[in-house]
Amino acid sequence: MKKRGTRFIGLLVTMVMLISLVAGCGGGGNSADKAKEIKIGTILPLSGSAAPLGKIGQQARDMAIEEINAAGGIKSIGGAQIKMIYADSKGDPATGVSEAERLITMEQVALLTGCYQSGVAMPSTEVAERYKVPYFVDVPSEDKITERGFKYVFRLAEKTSWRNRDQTKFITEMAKTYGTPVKTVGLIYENTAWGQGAVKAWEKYLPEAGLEIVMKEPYPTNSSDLTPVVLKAKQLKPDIIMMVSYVSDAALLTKTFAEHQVKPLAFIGTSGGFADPTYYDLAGNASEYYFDISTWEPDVNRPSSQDVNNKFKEKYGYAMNAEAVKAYVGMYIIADALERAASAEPEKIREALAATDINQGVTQMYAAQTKFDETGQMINAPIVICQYQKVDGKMERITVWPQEEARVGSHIVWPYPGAGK
Amino acid sequence: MSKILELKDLTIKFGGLTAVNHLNMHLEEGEALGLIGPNGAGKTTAFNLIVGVYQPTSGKVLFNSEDITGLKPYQVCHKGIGRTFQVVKPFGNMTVEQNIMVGAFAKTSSPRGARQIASNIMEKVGLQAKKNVLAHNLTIPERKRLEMAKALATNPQLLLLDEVLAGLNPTELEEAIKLIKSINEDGITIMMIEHVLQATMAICSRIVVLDYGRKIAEGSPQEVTSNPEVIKAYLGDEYDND
Amino acid sequence: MSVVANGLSMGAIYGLIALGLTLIFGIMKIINFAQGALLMLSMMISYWLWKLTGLNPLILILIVGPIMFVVGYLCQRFLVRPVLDSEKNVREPVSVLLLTAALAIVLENLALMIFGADYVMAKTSFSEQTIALGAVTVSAARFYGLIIALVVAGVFWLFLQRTQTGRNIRATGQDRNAAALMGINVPNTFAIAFGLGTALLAVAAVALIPFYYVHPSVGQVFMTKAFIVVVLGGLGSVPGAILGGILIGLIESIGAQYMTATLTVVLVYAVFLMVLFVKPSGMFGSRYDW
Amino acid sequence: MISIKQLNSGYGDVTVLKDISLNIEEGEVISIVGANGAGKTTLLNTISGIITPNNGEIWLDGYRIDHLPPHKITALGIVQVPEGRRLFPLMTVYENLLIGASLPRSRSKVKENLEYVFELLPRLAERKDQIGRTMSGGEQQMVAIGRALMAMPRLLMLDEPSMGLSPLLAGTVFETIRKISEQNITVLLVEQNVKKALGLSKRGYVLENGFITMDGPSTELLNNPHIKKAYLGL
Amino acid sequence: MKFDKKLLLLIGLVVILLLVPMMVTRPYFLHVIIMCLLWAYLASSWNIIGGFAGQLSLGHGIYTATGAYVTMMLFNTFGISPWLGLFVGGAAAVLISVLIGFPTFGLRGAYYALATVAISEGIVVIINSTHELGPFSVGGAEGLIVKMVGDSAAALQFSSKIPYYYLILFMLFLVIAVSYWIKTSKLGYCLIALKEDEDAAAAMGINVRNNKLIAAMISAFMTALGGVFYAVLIRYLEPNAIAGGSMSTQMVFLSIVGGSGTILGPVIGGILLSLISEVIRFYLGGQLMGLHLFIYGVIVLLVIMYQPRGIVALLGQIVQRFSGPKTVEGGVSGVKDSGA
Repeated sequence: MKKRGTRFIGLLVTMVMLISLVAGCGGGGNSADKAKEIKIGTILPLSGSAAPLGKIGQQARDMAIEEINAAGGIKSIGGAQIKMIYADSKGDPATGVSEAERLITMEQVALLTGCYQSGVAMPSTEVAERYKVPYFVDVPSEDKITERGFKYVFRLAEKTSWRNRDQTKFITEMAKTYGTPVKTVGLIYENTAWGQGAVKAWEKYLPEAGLEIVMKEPYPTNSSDLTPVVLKAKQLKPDIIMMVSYVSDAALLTKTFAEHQVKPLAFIGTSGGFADPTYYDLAGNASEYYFDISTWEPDVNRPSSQDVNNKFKEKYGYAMNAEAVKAYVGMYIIADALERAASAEPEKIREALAATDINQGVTQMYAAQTKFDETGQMINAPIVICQYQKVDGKMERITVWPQEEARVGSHIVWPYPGAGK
Repeated sequence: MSKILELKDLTIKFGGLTAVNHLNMHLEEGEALGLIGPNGAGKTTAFNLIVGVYQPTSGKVLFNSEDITGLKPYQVCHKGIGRTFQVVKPFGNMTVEQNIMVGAFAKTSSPRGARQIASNIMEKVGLQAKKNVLAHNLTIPERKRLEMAKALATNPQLLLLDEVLAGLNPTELEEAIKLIKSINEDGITIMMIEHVLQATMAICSRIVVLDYGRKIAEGSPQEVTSNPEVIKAYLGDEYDND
Repeated sequence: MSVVANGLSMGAIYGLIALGLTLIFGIMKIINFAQGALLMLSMMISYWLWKLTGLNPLILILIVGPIMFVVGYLCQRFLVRPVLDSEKNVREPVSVLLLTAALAIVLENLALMIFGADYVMAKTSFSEQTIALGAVTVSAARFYGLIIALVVAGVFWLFLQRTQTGRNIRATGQDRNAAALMGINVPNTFAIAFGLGTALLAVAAVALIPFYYVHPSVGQVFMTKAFIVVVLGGLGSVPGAILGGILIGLIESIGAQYMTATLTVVLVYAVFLMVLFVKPSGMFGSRYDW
Repeated sequence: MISIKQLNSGYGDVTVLKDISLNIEEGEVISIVGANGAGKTTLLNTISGIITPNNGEIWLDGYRIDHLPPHKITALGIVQVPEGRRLFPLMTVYENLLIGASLPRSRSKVKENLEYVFELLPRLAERKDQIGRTMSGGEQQMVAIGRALMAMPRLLMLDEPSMGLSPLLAGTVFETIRKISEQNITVLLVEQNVKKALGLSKRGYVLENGFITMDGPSTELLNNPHIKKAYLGL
Repeated sequence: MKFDKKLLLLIGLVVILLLVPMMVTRPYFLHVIIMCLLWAYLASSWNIIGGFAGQLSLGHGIYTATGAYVTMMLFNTFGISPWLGLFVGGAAAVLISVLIGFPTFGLRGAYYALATVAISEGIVVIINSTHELGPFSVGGAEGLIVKMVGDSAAALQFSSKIPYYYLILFMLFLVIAVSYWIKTSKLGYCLIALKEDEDAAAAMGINVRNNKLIAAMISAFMTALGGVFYAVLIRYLEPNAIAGGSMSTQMVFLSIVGGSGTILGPVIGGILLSLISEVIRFYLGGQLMGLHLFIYGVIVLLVIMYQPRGIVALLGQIVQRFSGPKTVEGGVSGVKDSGA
């Protein structure tokens, strides 16, 4: 009995020590240079399976912030410098929430941004809403993020369903242009929030366009083998195969389709894995003539696009991807809002963000006009379709659609060579 | 007196080996019976058949005229049969008192009641001084006592003792014999497997001898020890050479 | 038919991964949760060696195998053994199980720190070739994988049956005290078994890298499957591991033709549970093993 | 050859053997008799190194061998045939025998040793490819002894070799042991069959409750009234 | 006198714990403390079956998920307050524990562990693929969003962290009380006995399977409550996060590192380890990828290697050293009743 008492003291002392440890170390950092510094909290998956995507997002943001700061910071706040504070979500919702709490209450950031995964964005935006701190969602595309009536959430990315809408549009247009009637579609998607969201949208748009879904095949993420799925597609022979995959599965699917000589009219990816810079490394020549949907491409025919991408390449050794562009452009939109808010107060920033209307400058590389509707959703977030083609024997991702944003001198290869045989 | 336990034609085969072979025997209420035989004769297997660890290939076990064949060990325990293990199985990380309380919970659900029962039993078997010692710190004779105490705590009508006397020195042996006798005098029927013949004879009024799973002799200690077949089984072919 | 061919080739690789697991379990009665992480490590090392030297992956086996043997040997010697010793009298050494799970976390994150999180794949000369066997097309890499798996499993089985070291390993698994009394150095045999179980992963890794990507969490992809294979085949049984692997490969492959690929995962678990409840010793395990 | 001094040994915190001292001369047959639980097996396991003694010393030819791991002790020529045979149940007779020959010393002489074992125990030659666990108790005992012989012991320790065997088979086992002892192999025999054991050995020790309570020439022990009463049922 | 001291200490501890929200004003810290207490709570709930009864369940994520999903589906669809829903969620978890327990408790050791892994992984896949269940929206892989109603005690939604703190603190006291009750009651004796030796326990009249089932049911119910708390705190259920392997293994790690089978071990393990991991992530999260998890793994490794009985045993030794020989009494080994 006595022992139990003493043990309680031990426990107590340790607990108090540890609590004060956290409290002590956390509180120390945020006193100096406050006037000249605006903190932006960024939540990214810096560990776990999505870590590489978090990393490229971080680099794009760093590059933008360096530029903004070098150009004199936020002039309306006396040239205040922007300071990025990165937090690791591990891709886990609960960690995302706890990091949002920390960034807002401890670091007292003026604004939150980031996330990558919709699964983390959903609960962490809710935290921001509760604290009335603006949350600039640059990449996550889950429809619901801006459909919850939140006031402090702004999204730069397109909604997931928009991509599927435009994919459908693309298919019908191609069918007409090239005289290849399309009747059936096969859907292959990872069994995640993203995949299931895409299917919902497809099920809405594809039948509307008179297309029949003959195959609906979810598979577990990071599969060890996707041959069974491919063989099923081979048997059902849909005219078009549409896919939602992260990079590992995207590459596996592509290679396996080639192995088994599956040849529909077209393979269409839905960004993600198909847009990953390592996709081609993994999939090799099998990726030729695959279509992918995207919001930005290095060759996209938009102002500033080439310059920024070249700069990024020089700095980090590889090209940007659409997510990186959104992250990069997002920083400029935030800077613009800060400039107009002339304050680091969250409420002022929110108002400024809501009033955003940019139609010049570096954001052109993403969209001609940047403007948010009353739900905080970017209006007319851009969508392009590109195709893997060989140029001078080297595989490239070529923007082919819509016409006006396509790479100059490019052409579409439709249908997939050998289709229908 | 009535038959408290009856084994009818009990047989069990493991693969090709018939460990207990058409065993017929019974116990009178209140008696103390010894089960002897060479190593591997099937004594412990017979115990395991009675308490339900094994299901017999054929045959029946009757306890108070009720067929208990096929019951699970815990059910057999609740019917009123307690047993000890040849290789003692104390709950090593529990104290002596807690070990005995586990048995006592077979008859009561209140910790207080169980503690009371445990206390009585510790007194009976002489383990009060070790009440708070963890079982794995006990000496061998103490473990044997604990083993009996645990079985007693379940308040059995019939107690099966599997070599509880092995490895005791003469003084300890005498005390243990006294203890078993007094348990028997308390009205608990006893069936014991034992190698120490002199002890078996001191306690038991009747002895059954097993060899190769079969009963080869039965009777008073004197009858059994003078039975030539028993001597042969026990002492090997020495008998022939003598 | 393609479905079956694919099930076979993938299943053989599962079997190869499970082989090490079953060996370690069979000998030491330890479930090694770090098996997946060690596979990842093997794949990383194989990939980088391939990348730096451009050697044929098959030759890599001769280099990576010994490296992984040493890794496994050291793991057992300096991590597992001390814990095992301190739990000598515990029937089910739970701490060791957790130790291996913690080791998996450490290894995965170590790899993340050293190699980064990128997905990589070795594109060898045969990576994109296919082999046509009648109407059936199989990718060359997978076909070689199947061959390697079967050959290695066969060689390994012969090793266990015919060599003194192999027999010593089996004997130690069946009765470690009796083995010690026969002059077998039991701790050393444990370490060798752990080393071999790990070295087998190197073979699986080399077979995998031409057609499967490598990244720090790749071990998790195969981990649970390896467990299932091991139990299906019978813990501790070499032929069981290979046949169990092939069975899983076939279930996945054939099952996916009748249901979604996601549900085949559930099917695999269901089959696993059924075997576990009906015959816990697995298809080839002996009840004397456990 | 072997000398044990003031040995205390046991499992965990429990001391089973208390202050054991004994000597074994080269070429002798010694038996250790005692009731179940007296500590006989513990004594063999301590000599074999399976159990590390709490204190005390074990010497072999002037080398201290307590605290050596079991495989090193076996390598020095002390080989135990464990209680209950303990064959490798999933291996054939032949494989079991080969395991016995896993020491470097005996590996080079596998052939001769196999010949010797098969000559001594012809039954094993017939049953070469049978799986251990499918054999009868007597055959298993033969395999266990043969397996130990493959390790070329200088000291062979047998733990209850007649346990569970019919008198006829037990007789065969004892006869085998006698033959082995004629090969200049020292034998340490632990038995419950006191009469048989003492009949075979020259000297014996009586182990009771962890202590050696008596020792002396076998004939003397056999005639000792205490032994007669306690162990021979007379 | 001694008793007074102990009582005083206990009261002091409770008062300090009750005052924490006054001392810790930053919501982030409070949030971290809440998460630590939640982990302590979950580890303690696991401990009832995993520690006391020694059944290594690696699939307890099923129960957090069941509690959270059932309660929140009832709330989202019918507006049933989580206060009522939690009983339904708990009951559902109990039902599942029985369904799992019946076939699996015949299995021993490693097989049982593997069976729980397979069952829970299978269930994660099923949740991921289920969008609707009768009138309820499950959300599949997209997860279940808890309907927002603003500050409402009935819906357990607060904008302040303080109510959550008191709620989880109460739950932690509850699980400690339940653990204490189990440990000192017939059930506890039976569980520890069957953990030590199933055969001996059965011979003493213990129905091994039923006792395991009861422990599993209590453990499942308590774990499900933890899931409900997670749901109202995070307000978003992502199948992999609430039901997946990391949820399941985390409970086991915390409990064993703390000292499984004791009452306070899992509490201490849960608080200390999640605090440490939070601190590591706080300092190192944004730096070298994987470093913080690496360090976390190393800590767990070291504890398992050098303090296999858990931190609680270590604390016990330290306390004993400081408080001198007076605690060594009656030959009872110091570690025996650690945390009892």
